[in-house]
Amino acid sequence: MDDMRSVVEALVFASDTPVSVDRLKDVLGEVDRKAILEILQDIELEYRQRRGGLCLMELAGGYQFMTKTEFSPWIRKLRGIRPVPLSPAAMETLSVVAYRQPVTRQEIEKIRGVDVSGSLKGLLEKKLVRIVGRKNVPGKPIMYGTTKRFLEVFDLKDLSELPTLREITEMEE
Amino acid sequence: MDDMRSVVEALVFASDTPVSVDRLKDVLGEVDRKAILEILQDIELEYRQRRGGLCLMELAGGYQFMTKTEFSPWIRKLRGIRPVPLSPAAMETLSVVAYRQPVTRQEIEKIRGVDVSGSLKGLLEKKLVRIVGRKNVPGKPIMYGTTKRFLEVFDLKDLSELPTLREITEMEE
Amino acid sequence: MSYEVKLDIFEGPLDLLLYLIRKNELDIYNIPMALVTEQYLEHLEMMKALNLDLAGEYLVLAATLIHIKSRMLLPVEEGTGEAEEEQDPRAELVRQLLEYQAFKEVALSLDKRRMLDRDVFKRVLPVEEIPDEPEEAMMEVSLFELIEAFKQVVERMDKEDLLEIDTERISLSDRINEILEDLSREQSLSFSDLLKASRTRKSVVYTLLAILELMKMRVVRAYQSDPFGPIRIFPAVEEATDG
Repeated sequence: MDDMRSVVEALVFASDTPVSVDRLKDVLGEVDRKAILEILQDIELEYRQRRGGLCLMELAGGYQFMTKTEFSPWIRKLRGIRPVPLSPAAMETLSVVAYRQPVTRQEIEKIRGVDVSGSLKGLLEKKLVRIVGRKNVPGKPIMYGTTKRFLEVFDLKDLSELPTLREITEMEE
Repeated sequence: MDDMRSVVEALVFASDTPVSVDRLKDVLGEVDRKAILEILQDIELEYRQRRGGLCLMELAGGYQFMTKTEFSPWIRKLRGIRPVPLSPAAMETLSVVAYRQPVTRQEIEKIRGVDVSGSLKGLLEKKLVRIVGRKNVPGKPIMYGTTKRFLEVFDLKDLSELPTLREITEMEE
Repeated sequence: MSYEVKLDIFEGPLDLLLYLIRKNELDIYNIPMALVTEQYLEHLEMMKALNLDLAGEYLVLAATLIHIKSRMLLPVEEGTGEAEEEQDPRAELVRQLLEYQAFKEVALSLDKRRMLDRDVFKRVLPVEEIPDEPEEAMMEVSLFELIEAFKQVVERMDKEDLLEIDTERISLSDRINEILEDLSREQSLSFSDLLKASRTRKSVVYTLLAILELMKMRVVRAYQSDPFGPIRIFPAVEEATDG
């Protein structure tokens, strides 16, 4: 069992995307899902308690080793990157896609009140947004949705973890 | 000091190449080389003693976390079922087939300006492209088109759902 | 006038309007149109004076504000029932503002989350660890990448080749495919509906060319019940007839 724990640790470490329990089961074979989940939780606890630079995080339907947030300034210095991955305009477009998906460009523009083609293209390039089909209305506009990478980047287990959108109360009330 | 150890661990983990002591000193600033070396040796010892899946290795003039060699068969198995992207060349050939089908190899080569027999063969093997007939011109060249698997991979109901070039160029404006 | 705010920080006309409402501590459900319209227009003037790129959407909202303001100045007609009182000319604008505001809040809260490559970092696979493509590998590709690849191919072609396979011809074959797709579902299509679905002049031309091309290829037939009646497009052959 101790050995299985090391194998799981090595497997999660060796992947550059979150590894799901199912995928680990495919690789490990005879071990059952519950045992794998216990191992993962055990590793998570160990890394949390030992106060090192790493932690095991659960996100986007899987597990992944990450650096702890408090060390981000150091790593940015090492990698030479600035902390602005997404502009406010891109964040707004991404939010509309996330909550209204599948959604067309025209629908996003109606909500944001501006042309969103630029920010939409940036999000497609960053693989945060993808084309999910066409809407069955005249002109058959393309519909967009979020990707698994979106979950990964924003530390979400799934879409249901998104913060709730404030209800719009009607004017008459 | 304990904190510095976590910073070093996070830095080594987040780097895609072995990190040298000098590089760490650049990032950390006031700490001296000897202290950094001690920290690295300390981390190395800890990972060796705890019998997990990882180890800190000294290689190519720097330090890097790696999975222990005895777990490599497992990792190869994980990688084998890992989704892989298509190469840019394959992607371009596939795009020409998708948008110009039915199309002959000669026509694809005229458009792409390079020999495409390699990428075409790869696409046939991956079952993204199939032979759809022969063109009624001298030499009767084989014509290629996309497959049902192509639709599945790109999550399309049918070919009419392919975005048009017009829709994509609109995004740039 | 003292403007301590930078003018290019607004994400659009709705954002500017929300800013004005907040700055004046106004009730979003009861916006004083005269005040807000005046300040909104002042901001536009400033933006113009500073030579900022003033997107057309700002002007559209300006026109909307002026329109709402003028409607509110109209005297309430005699005998208006309660049903009509509900028709506050501001209702649609308020709904739009609230919806936008909700998304703006959500965008801010997303931005506060622990973000990859900003707050946390994962390991970047060293080059030698990135595996070769195994034969039976699953594929992870997106439609966007496919079309970007095609765009690059087209962009690289010389002008001469472009004449042969140009973007227009691509649009034409797109339109042909769309019409065929619609026909297979609808049995027949009216000519005017087909044209109505085309929103730009260019796409009207493509639709016409596509229909002509399909008729030339004897794939579709056009029928007209009387000399000035609607024209309908039908598939030229029955689907079941084979060879």
